[in-house]
Formats: sequence, C-alpha cells, structure tokens
Amino acid sequence: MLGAIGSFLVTGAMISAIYALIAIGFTMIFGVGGVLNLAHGGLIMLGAYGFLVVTSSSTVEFLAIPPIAGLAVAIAVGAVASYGLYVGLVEYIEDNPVITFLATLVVALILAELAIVAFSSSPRGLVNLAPGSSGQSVGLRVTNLEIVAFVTSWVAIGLLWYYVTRTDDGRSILATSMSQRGAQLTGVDLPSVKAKTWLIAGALAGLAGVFIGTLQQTSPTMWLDPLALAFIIVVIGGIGSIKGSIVAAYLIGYLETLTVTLLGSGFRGTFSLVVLVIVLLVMPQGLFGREWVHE
Amino acid sequence: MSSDTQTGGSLESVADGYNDRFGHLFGELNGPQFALLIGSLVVLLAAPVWTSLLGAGGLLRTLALASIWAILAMAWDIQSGYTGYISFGHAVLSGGAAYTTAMLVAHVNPDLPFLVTAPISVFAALVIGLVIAIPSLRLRGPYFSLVTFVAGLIFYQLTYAFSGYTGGELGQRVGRIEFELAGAQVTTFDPVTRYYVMLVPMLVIAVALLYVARSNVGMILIAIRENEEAVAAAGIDTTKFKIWSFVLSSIPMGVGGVLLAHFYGSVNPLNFLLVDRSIEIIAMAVVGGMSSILGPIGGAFLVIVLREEVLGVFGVTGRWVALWTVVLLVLVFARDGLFRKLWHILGDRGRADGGDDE
Amino acid sequence: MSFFELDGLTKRFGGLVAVDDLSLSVDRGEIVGLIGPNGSGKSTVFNCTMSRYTVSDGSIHFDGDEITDLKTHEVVENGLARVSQESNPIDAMTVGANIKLFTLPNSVTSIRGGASDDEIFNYAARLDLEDKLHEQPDELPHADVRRLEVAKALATDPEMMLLDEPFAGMNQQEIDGLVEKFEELRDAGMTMIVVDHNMGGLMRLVDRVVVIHNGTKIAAGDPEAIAENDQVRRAYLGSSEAM
Amino acid sequence: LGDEDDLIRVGHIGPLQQDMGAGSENSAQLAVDQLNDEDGIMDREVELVSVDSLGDPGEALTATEEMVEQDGVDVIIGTFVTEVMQGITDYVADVDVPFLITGSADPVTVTDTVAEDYDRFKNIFRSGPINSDLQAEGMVDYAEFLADEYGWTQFAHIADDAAWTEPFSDNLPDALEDAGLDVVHEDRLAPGTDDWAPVNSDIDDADADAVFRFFAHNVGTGMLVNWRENEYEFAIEGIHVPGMSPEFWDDSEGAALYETISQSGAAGAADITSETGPFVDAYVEEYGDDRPSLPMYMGFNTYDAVFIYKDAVERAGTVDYQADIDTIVDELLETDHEGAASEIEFYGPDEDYPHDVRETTDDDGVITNFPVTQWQDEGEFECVYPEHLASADHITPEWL
Amino acid sequence: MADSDPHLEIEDLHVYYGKSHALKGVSLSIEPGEIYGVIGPNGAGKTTMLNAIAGFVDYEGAIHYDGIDLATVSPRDIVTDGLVYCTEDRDLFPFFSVHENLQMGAQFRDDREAVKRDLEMVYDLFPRLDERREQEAETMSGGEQQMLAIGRALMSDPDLLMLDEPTLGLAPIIIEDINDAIETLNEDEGLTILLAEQNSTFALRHAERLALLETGEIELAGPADEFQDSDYIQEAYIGIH
Ligand SMILES: Nc1ncnc2c1ncn2[C@@H]1O[C@H](COP(=O)(O)OP(=O)(O)OP(=O)(O)O)[C@@H](O)[C@H]1O
Ligand SMILES: Nc1ncnc2c1ncn2[C@@H]1O[C@H](COP(=O)(O)OP(=O)(O)OP(=O)(O)O)[C@@H](O)[C@H]1O
Ligand SMILES: CC(C)C[C@H](N)C(=O)O
Ligand SMILES: [Mg+2]
Ligand SMILES: [Mg+2]
Repeated sequence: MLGAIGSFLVTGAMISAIYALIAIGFTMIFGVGGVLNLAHGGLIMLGAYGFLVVTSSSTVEFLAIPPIAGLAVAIAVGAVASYGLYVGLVEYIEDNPVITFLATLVVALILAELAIVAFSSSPRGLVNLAPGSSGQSVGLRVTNLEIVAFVTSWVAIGLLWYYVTRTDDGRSILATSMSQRGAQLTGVDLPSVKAKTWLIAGALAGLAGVFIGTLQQTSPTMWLDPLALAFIIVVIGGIGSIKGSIVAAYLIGYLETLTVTLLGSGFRGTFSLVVLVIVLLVMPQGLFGREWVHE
Repeated sequence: MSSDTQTGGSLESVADGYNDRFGHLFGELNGPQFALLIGSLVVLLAAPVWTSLLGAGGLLRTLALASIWAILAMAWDIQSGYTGYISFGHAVLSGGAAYTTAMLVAHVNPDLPFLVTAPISVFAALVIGLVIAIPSLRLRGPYFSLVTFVAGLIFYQLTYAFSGYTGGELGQRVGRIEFELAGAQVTTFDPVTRYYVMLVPMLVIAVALLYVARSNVGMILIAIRENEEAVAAAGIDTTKFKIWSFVLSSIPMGVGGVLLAHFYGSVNPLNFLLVDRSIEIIAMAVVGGMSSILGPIGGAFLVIVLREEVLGVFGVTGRWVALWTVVLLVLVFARDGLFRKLWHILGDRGRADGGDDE
Repeated sequence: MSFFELDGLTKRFGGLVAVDDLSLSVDRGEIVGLIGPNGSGKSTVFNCTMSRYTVSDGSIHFDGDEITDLKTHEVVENGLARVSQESNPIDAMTVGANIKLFTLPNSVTSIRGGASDDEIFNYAARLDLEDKLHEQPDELPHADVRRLEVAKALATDPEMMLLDEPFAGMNQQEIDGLVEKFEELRDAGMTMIVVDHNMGGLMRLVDRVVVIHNGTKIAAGDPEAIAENDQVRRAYLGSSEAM
Repeated sequence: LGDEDDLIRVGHIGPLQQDMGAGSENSAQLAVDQLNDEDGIMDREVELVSVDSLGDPGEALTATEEMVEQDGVDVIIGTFVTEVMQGITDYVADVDVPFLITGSADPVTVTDTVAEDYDRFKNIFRSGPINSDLQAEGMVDYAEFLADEYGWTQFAHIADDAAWTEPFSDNLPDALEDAGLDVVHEDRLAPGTDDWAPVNSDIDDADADAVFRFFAHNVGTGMLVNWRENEYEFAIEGIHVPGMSPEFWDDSEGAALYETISQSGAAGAADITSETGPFVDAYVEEYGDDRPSLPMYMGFNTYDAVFIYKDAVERAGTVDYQADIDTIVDELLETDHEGAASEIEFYGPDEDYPHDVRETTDDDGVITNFPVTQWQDEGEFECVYPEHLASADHITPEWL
Repeated sequence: MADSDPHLEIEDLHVYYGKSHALKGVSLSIEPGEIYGVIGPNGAGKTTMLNAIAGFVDYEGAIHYDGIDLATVSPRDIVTDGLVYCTEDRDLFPFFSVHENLQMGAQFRDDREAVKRDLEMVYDLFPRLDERREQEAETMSGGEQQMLAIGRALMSDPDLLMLDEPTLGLAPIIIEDINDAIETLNEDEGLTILLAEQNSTFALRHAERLALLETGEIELAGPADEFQDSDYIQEAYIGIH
C-alpha cells in the first residue's frame, strides 16, 4: 500500500514536472503576444527529431554525437525554429487572433506531415540520456531518465521564474503582455523582448521534446497531446501566469496518474479535459489568471 | 456607381429580373456575379454528363465529396464566420451525427432504413451542438475557441475510451444510402445517383442559409461579431441569437455528417473527429471567404479538388504538406478569402453596387 | 412611485463599494444631472441599471416595474436606453445600418422587420445625421459619432435615456448643438439622466442635480444651489474657475 | 471494363505509407515482374495496380471502387487491417471480383461472410496469415515450449483494442489455463497508448513470467524502453506488428532486443519451404535498400497470393469474373501451393473457416506456419520457434 | 545646445490613413523649456501629430528632435533619448501596481540613484499615488490613472514631454491638481512640454505659444495672447466665462 502511494506520488511528480515544462513556453507566448501558438507542439516534436538526427547512428551515421550534446542541439533547434516561426510568419498576422490561431495550427500540421516525409510515420525511440533505474530497493521504480527530466525541468523553470519576475528584462516581458503600447511608451525594446520570448519558449519546447520523445516515443503525431496539455494547463492555471502553469501542471499530472491507476490508460486525458471545462465555466480566468484583455 | 458594362445588357437585364424578384431575399447581384452563380450551378448539375464525356469518373466522386464538405463549411460559417465565435471543434457535430448513424446500425438494428437513421442523427448533432454551445457561449474570444477545440479532443478520446460501442480507432461500418423516393429506389451504389444525393442537399442548404444570412438574423449575427455589447444595447438578446446560430449550424452539420458517413461507408475518429477535420472545415471557409455562405462553398470545392485530384502528385503525405501550405499562403496573403475577392472583382466590373455578401 | 427610482442601490467589486446605498428618483419628463468626482460611481449606476453589472443590493424600478435583475435587452425593451461613456458603433456597418440594428425585433424567427428606410432617415435627421447614412462610423468626426450614439439610443424608442458624458471631447460649439437636441427631446416628453464633467453644458440643460461621492449622495438640488454648495466644491468642483 | 487491351491487372491494397503495406506492394510487384519474365498469366502481360488504403476503411472503399471501376482490375490482393477489409467486403462481394486477403487476421473475415451467405461472398479468400483463432492456438503451443524451456508458468495477456485481437482475448487465457498454465493479468489497450509505465508495472505487480502482447496498432517501443530501463523481470512475447519491420531495430534505438514476434514467413530468417529463400533473396536484391528491406509477413502472403491466383485462373481458363466467378472460385478451392510463407490450402465451403488458409502442423499437432522470431544481438532477426525451423535459440535478458 | 536651436522641429508633416489625409503639411518648432499648446476641434489631427512624433504612425516630412531625424530612430530610442509621450488612452500596465508601473517608466535607465530621486519626486508631486503604491493600476479611478500616466512618463526622465488631452473626462478638482503639477515641472525642472488639447481653456492657461490645428492644417500659430481674439476661440467658447 505504502509502495503504491509512494509510487503514485513519485510518478506524478515526474510527469508533472515535464508537463510544466511543456506548458510554460506556451504560457509565455500567449501572455506576451496574446498569440496562441498552436505550433508549440510542433516545436516539441522538432526538438525530439533534432535530437534523433544528431544522436542516432541510424540516421546520419557520422553525426551520432553524445546524448548530452544532443540535448543542447534539441534546445537550439527548438529555439531557432520558434524564433523563425515568429519572424517568418506570426509577426505578419498577429493583429488577427483568429488568423494566428489557425495559421499556427496549420504550421503544426505541416510540420507533422513533413516529419512523416522525412522519418516515416513509424515512431522512433531516442538514445537514452541516462539509462538505468533507481529506487527498486525501497520499492519505488523510477528510471534515471525520469529523475534527470525532473531535475532539468525544475532548473529550467527556476531560471525562467527568476528571469521573468526578478529582472528588468523579465518585468518588461510581463509588462508587454499587458500593454504593447505601454511597453513602447516606456522604452521597452519590443523586437528584442519578443525575440527573447520566442527563443526561450522554443528552447523549453526543444528540451521537453527530448524528454517526451524518449519517455514516450518520437513520432509525427507527438505534437498534439503536448499541445492539448499545454492548452489545458495554461487555461486552468490562468493565461500568462507562470505560477499558475506550474500549479496546474501538477494538478493535471497527478489527476492523470490517478486516472490511469484507477481507470486504465484509456481515460488518461479525458478527465483533464473535463476538469478544464469545469474550471473555465466556474472561473473563466483560471486559478491565477487575469481576465483576458484584448489588445 | 456608373454604368460601364460591356458584357452585354441582356445579362444585366436577367440579373435585374432576379434582383426585382429575389434581391431582397438573397442579396442583389450584378450581371457578372449572376453569370458566375448560374454558370457554377449548371456546371454542377451537369457534372455527370461532362465528367463521363471527359472520362473522368473519379472526378464525379470528388465533386460528391466536395458537396458534403461544402455543407460543413457553410454550416461552420453561419455560426463562426457570422458571430465571430470561432469554433475549432465543429467536426464534433458532423462526427456526432455520423457516429449516431453508425451506432444505430451496429447496435440497434443493421436494417434500419436511412430515412429513420438520418433524422435521428441530425437531431443528435443538434443536441451535441446545444450541449457545447450553451455553456461555452458564455466565454469569449480564445476561450470559446479553446473549449470547442477541447470538446473535439474529448469526443475524439471518448471514441477510444468507449471502443466497445464506437469501434475505437478503427471505427464502424455504416453502409450505403438506400431509400425509396416517389416509387423509385434511390441508392448511392450508383455513382450518378450518389452524386445527386450529395449535391441536392448542398444546394438546398445553401439557399436556406443564404436566405437566413441576408435577413435580420444575419445582420444581428454579424453585429454580434463586431460588437456584442452594442447589440445588447439595442435590446437584442445576444445569447439567444448565438445559440440560434449554433442551431442553424448544427442541423446542416448533422446532414453533412450523415452524408459523409454513407459516402465512406464507415466512420472512424480519423475521418470524422480528428482536429485536422475541424481545421479543414475552417480552412475551406477561410480560403473561400468567411461570412459569405457562398465563399465557403467555393473554398470546399477548391480544397477537395486540390486534395483529391491535383495535389496527389506530391504523394500521400506530400499532398497534405502542399494543401496546408496553400491554406497558409491564403491565410497570410488573402485573409479575406479567394472567392470573396473574385466576387468583389466581379462586383466592381459590373453595374450593381458590389454584392453585399455580408 | 416616481417614473424611475433607485432604492438603496449598492454595488460592490470585491472589497470596493463603488455604489453605496444610493437612492434617487426621477419624474417623467425631468432631466437630472448626476455628477461627482472620478470614480464616484456614476457609470456604475448606469451599468447597474442597464444590467451590465449585477446589482449587489437594492432595487431599481422603472415605470412601475422592477427591473433590477432583468437582462440588458429586457431593460431596453422596457423603454430605457443608454448612451455610454465610450462610443460603441459597429465600424463595419454604415451609419444607417447601425441605426437599423437598434430597431430590429428581438426574435430569431423575424426574418424581415425593423425600421423602414424612411424611419431610419427620420431617426438620423433628428440628430442632423441624415447626410451621413451611408458613411462608416470610423470615418466620422468624434462629435458625429457621439450623435450617432444618441440616434441609436433613440431608435429603440425609449421613454427614458441615460447619457454618460455626452459632451466629453467636444468643443463648446458642439456642446451647444447637442444641448439643443436634448432640449427638443425634453419637449417631446423624454426623461433623462445626464452624467458629465463639463459643467457649462450640463448645468444649462438639467432641471436638478444629484452629486455623489464615493458612491453616496452628498447633495441634491437645482443647478445654482449645487454650484454654491461648499461640500460639492470641496469634493468636486474645486475653485469655481474650472467651470 | 478496361479489358479491351490484353493486360491482366492485379489490384493491390494496403497501407502503403507504412512498412507493412510497402513491403506487401514490393512483393506484389516482384511477383508480377517474375510472371512477366515468364509467360505472364494465360500468356497475357500482367500489370500491378496498387492503391493506398491509408489504413482507413472509408478511404479504402473509395480507392477500391476506383481500382475496380476505373482501372478494371481482375483480382484484389491485400488489406492489412481487419476493419479496412470489412469496409470493402460488401462492395467487393457485390462486384464479384476475386479477393485474396493477405494481411487481416480476424476469423470473422470469413465466418461472417463466406460462411453466412456463401453465394454472395464466395469470391472472398484468405491466403494468409492463419486467422487469429488459429494464431491463438499456435501461441498456446509456444507457451508450452517456453514453460518447458524456462519453467515459466505465469503469463500476462494484453492486446490492442481492435477486432483482430478479440479471438486472443476470448480464447487464449482459457486455452492457457487448459494447458495447465496461469494467466495472471489481462488487459486491452486503446491504440495510441503512449505511457507504458503503468502497463509494465501492472504486469510486474502480477508476477508474470512473460507477457503475451498483441499489438498491430499500438507501437510498443515505449514499452520496451521502459521495460529495459526498469529491468522488469518478465519476458515480452506475442505479436508486435511495428516490431516486424526490419527497420525496427534502428527505429527503436535497439530497444527491440529480446522481444519476440510471431509472423508468417519468419521474416525470412528460416527456410520454411523451398520457396522462402529464393523469394527473400529476390526481394532483397530488388528492394533491399528501401524501407522495408525485407518483405514482412504480408509480403510473403501477397507474393504467394499472386501465384495462387495465376494458377487458379489458368486452370479455369478465364479471368472474366463477371461471367465466370464460379469457375474461378472452384479452381481457387483446388489450390495446393508451395508458397514462400508455407504450404497453402484452403478450407472448403462447408468447414469451420470456409475459404480460409489452413494451418500446417507437425507430427505432434503443433502449428508450424506461424513461426516466432526474436530480435537478438546487434539487430539480428532470428527464428526461434518451432524448433525444427529455428535459426537460433530463444534467449532471455541477462537481468532475468 | 544654443538657445536658438529648436528642441523639436516639424517640417511639412503629412499623415495618411488609407485614403484619408489626416495631416496636410504641418510645420512647427518648439524651443527648449517652453510649453507649447496644440489646440483644435475633434478630428483635427492633434493625436495623429503626436503619434507621428512618437513613431507610432508612418508619415511624410521631417521631424527633428535635438537635431536628430526621428525617422531614423526606433520608438524605443525616441523614449530613451528623452522624448516621452503620455497618450490620450494612458496605456498603463493594468495588472502592475502603481509602484511597478512607475518602475517600468525607468526600466531602461541605469542611474539607480537618479531613478530613486525621481521616484520620490513623483510621489511628492502626486501624494495620491504615494498612498496607493500597491494598488493595481486597473482598479484606480480615472483621475488617479491620469496621474499615474503622467508620473510614469516623468520616470523616463524626459527632456520633452508630450501630453495628449491630459484633462479629458476628469473632474474639475482633479484638473486643478494637474494644473499645479504642470506648472511645477515646467518652472522647477525646466521641462519642455507639448500639450495637445481640444478643450482649449487648459492649453490657453499654460502655453506660451500655441498652434491651432483644423482638419490637418495649422490655421494659426503664435504667442498665447494673440489667440484670445482668434475666431476659433471666439466661436468655440461662446457662452463661457
Ligand atoms: N469592473 C470593475 N471592477 C472593479 N472595480 C470597478 C469596476 N468598475 C468600476 N470599478 C470601480 O468602481 C468605482 C466607480 O467607478 P465608476 O466608473 O462608476 O466611476 P465614475 O463615477 O463613472 O467615474 P468617471 O467620472 O471617471 O467616469 C471606481 O473606483 C472604479 O475603480
Ligand atoms: N487609425 C486611424 N485610422 C483611420 N483614420 C484615423 C485613425 N486615427 C485617426 N483617424 C482620423 O484622422 C483624423 C485625425 O484624428 P486625430 O485623432 O489625430 O484627431 P484629434 O485632433 O486628436 O482629435 P480629438 O480631439 O478627438 O482627439 C480624424 O478624422 C480621425 O477620424
Ligand atoms: C497483425 C495481423 C496478424 C493482423 C492485422 N493487423 C489485422 O488487423 O487483422
Ligand atoms: Mg464614468
Ligand atoms: Mg486626440
């Protein structure tokens, strides 16, 4: 019994940390630009495939760099792709939320199809960053990779938290989310704030991609579930609130773990979705959110 | 606007005849616009003739499929395009109807006639529409879109969770349409009959939705999109009208869903509930031109013909890359829609004062 | 009972009491001015009346009926109309269509209905907008937009209008023109409550002034008396110069 | 229909964007090329018309109609997913075109059709694989082999929630119990499962010695990775379609190691008949650099089906199914073909599985045309069962 | 800088909104340390002119600030160079506290000591803000928000402050407070102020020089006293005083 509760707590904590990582990048973009970047899941996928290409001996043989370097590559791929998405597309359409919503989703669909073209629709495994497992002796099973993912996620989240709330740069990012015009009037360097936001969000997506891609699988459909999760977490936590995203990530992470334990994996996502709808109807701003201010 | 038409006065006089009789019902047209409409209608009605002359029997199947999607795109338009409450989960409505048909056939009685399953399924779409609309219409902007997006995901997952009833990923068989009409046996086994079984409902729905869209109701829906508070200040119950728009949308969505189920002969989450399907519906409406009813029809035919007939040269996966890229380009460079553009070009060339297609 | 009556109206936003136990009555055909410092709760009173906000406490009666908990459109159907502080035209529609919208019946099955073109012309003409029926609101000068707001309110055929800062952002000449229009409406039997910070325009128009501060009434009386009232001067007017 | 020219058109349908479908298409093409190198069919040249089912019954129906009405194919060979096959049977039955199923395994394929309404569905055959009822029997034989080898007695059973696995869920547990083995855990999984930690931990909690898992739609990479990282103490056996791909070793970054899979043809690792080796060699020569680099089970069955059809119509002396379907069916029923996958004969119209391929058995009654392969060191596919065909011994992870 | 060099110089400024020509060749120059008023009826183009200076709309013509051609400078650099704009709409950060809003005004400044002094100066100027340091901007009353907007602009350490309709919708008593503040800043700090006002009383009271803008053109420009008897002022103020 103790073992069951313990493993529930541990599994939940692991998965929740990764969920938080997935959601935060999405939160930032939504918060700062009012842009619902539905290509966020696509960026996660790019991170995973980026890692695959450089670390696996079966893709480009001479690359096959060590996984830890691959992690850096995945982060870079996510960041650059994200920035490219902004300057190449979103910048021109962000005045119209509907078009942006649609266009970024279409980008995700294109990325997914391109992934099929490049890597076929068969799922791939990734080289394990940290093989093996620990904790059997105390009756808890955790793979080393889960521990690495947990720690890395929290470090990334911590750094981001510090940056956003404790530095002038970070405060500018928050301020921009409230009023673009206000930010301009106070001399915020908008292009640089936006670039930073998209780069950071993309880097977090790339990082998350490696963890999801290894713990689950790397496939052309892997963009949708993280996107749905990010969406749900952000809305439950409250638009633009990093704290909210973390709390909601844990809420959803544990809820899913519980659902899977009690009802089986077929119901994994369903309850989160139901919770989401209830939260939206009862408190439309989410747990820590502010009312959605248009423009 | 000055009269500088060279295209011949006779066209104009026909158009005027139409305008006098029906202009106030469906919107006024000028000569070229009238010609475009009548021309398209003739091309569609005569499709079995010219496709068989051209030896392009497959094209007839594609046009039948496009007719169904045109219904879905129009249905989305009357709700999302007009009210500005953008639904990202409309496939749930058509999918709900399709699954209702499939489950009736699979779990109630495989021999239930089409004339029984179809109305029940359309009703199911209406119920699902209201279940989604009533709570979610309290929310605005991206939140509404989000809830509809999520509703789509929920339904998608439920088909897996309840695979015992729904057939899970692999779906369920539906079979063909067979019913008697005025003593004649109508069956979609025959490609030509099937085409008309898809085309005629599309035309009927188009006329009905145009009529509504050009009426007070359409004006109020557009006004809700532009400024909901102003509409409430006018003494109009916006909630009632928003729900009404869902009703107007759910019914044709249900019809489209049922037709699509019979067209494919089976239902599965991929073809009916996956987010891609909702996005396809939106893409058609946006490519054609939102909030114009006619635009989405054009968008649907364009997208389906591209998807099924043209982009196939890029391969099974490549055609999707190509199709989504086309959609993306339209979104960025012609966000008002291609057919609306065309319509306005014709409007400017002709005499009448544009087509007030809003 | 008076034509329009607020009884103990209270509106709280969380801990903040924006309107605090306010009572007020207006007789048929009267024009009442409602003034007070920024944030004193004037717009909130209107928002409560029009059911944009739900009332925390107290009641609102109009023409013998309680309208406290009605929906916005029901309040309008009862014969109240409001011109809000921010202009709210639909830019995608012409001036004529904007007015027409306000005449449409609240019925999903009424396909054709609402005012005829002649009637719309008449509504517009009452505010000198008849030449602008085919223009888009965003092409109009500010003063015309404000007049359009009044025309829209009129198009619902109200018996009483709530006017929130109708003179804001207008110059004196434009204010004078608008005051004249309001006086014509008064002669036709319209009841009005007017909120504005422009004392020049307001004091000329109104029969009676109510002053609120922190959501409660601090003074009421005819315009001259209010202008001399010390408490009003201290809380709102300051040295009379600004008038 | 399209018969004015002298070509014989072989229709093929499968999920072409997946390795399984592509392998099948390649194999069909190989068979057609080999026929054309000789005398074709009835001295007429043969052409392959291959369409993509997209793994989707609706799309498959559209594609099939097109293939029959536009392209005028004389026979249809293929279908991987049972549900796709079901989506087109009504149509195929109505147009009478001979249909040789080469991938779908659900027995209802024949029991609900040919057995129910022979006259309507008589043009439907399955030349491979043996149906899931028989596959389940084969699995019991294999479980007994494992019990002998390692003393395993506790088995877990999990399966895709799909039609073809129902016979496993319905029969296998009871059959295992009847054989004196324990079934300690059972589950069905929605296709698309991507979190395998709870799945493995449930199997482990039940103290299973081995799990039989039957996946065609689920991809078990995540299961294998999680299993290896946690060094769970059970073996992974059964059927795993993605794991049949010769590319799976690379796709899974080696996570495939130790998993076993039952599949017709044994991935070419064993010479099941005298035809097996030559077919695999020819395939590798032609397509060895493509994906998949081996035909996969459906490839074997499809390759065989082309020759079965050839022999039958040549005996019948006609390919005109509209006029002569009865003759063609009669001749198909006469089939006794040494195929690449196995010896092929069909059950007769009045037997349990009319028009279905027969299982082959050894002297002990053990089913032999459903061999088991295992991924072993450095990505080698070995045949480990039945013993007389085995290319290597069954091995277990070092942590067991 | 020599006294004779204008602080801000606008030459032949044109702005188009689509087809409509909102500014039709406006030229004016502002000297350091003066208060310059731009008045005119609704829709005359006052806000458009300020938006052009701040780099928010595209324009034709030239705008020089301290001799720099503003067309070559990004909106951000315009602010860091000391040309600060307090807009009609205030554009506060609604969910930041009063204090955070003021901090944002100085976010690009490195001189921590000076920022601290300026903060004290703003709190001295608007004691109301001092009382409400932690209140979220959104919940402030209109007048308080206007004070905060001006305060935030001051935190950017402006050399030239542009105020658009600082009195719109404000109670008379608050207008008086703002009167005092403007006088203090101009006299004690030597701040140059460009004031756009539709309600001319306020501008007439403060400005040393004025320009009257009508439908995008300057109808009249000169010292304040010349304005008292202009036709526009007469017409616009019939019945007042
Ligand atoms: N939605 C809201 N949420 C929280 N507080 C609010 C809300 N609306 C108004 N308030 C507060 O209620 C008080 C009264 O506001 P109201 O808008 O009624 O003032 P007003 O008298 O119209 O002022 P003004 O003359 O500036 O228009 C203010 O303190 C304001 O901050
Ligand atoms: N974004 C815009 N798009 C189109 N036209 C605009 C836009 N902004 C302003 N205009 C038009 O440009 C003209 C000048 O407007 P502007 O706001 O500069 O006037 P203003 O003098 O500041 O008036 P006010 O006293 O009302 O603030 C007006 O006719 C206005 O309608
Ligand atoms: C895996 C195969 C033996 C069965 C096949 N996937 C089917 O659906 O029938
Ligand atoms: Mg107010
Ligand atoms: Mg202005």
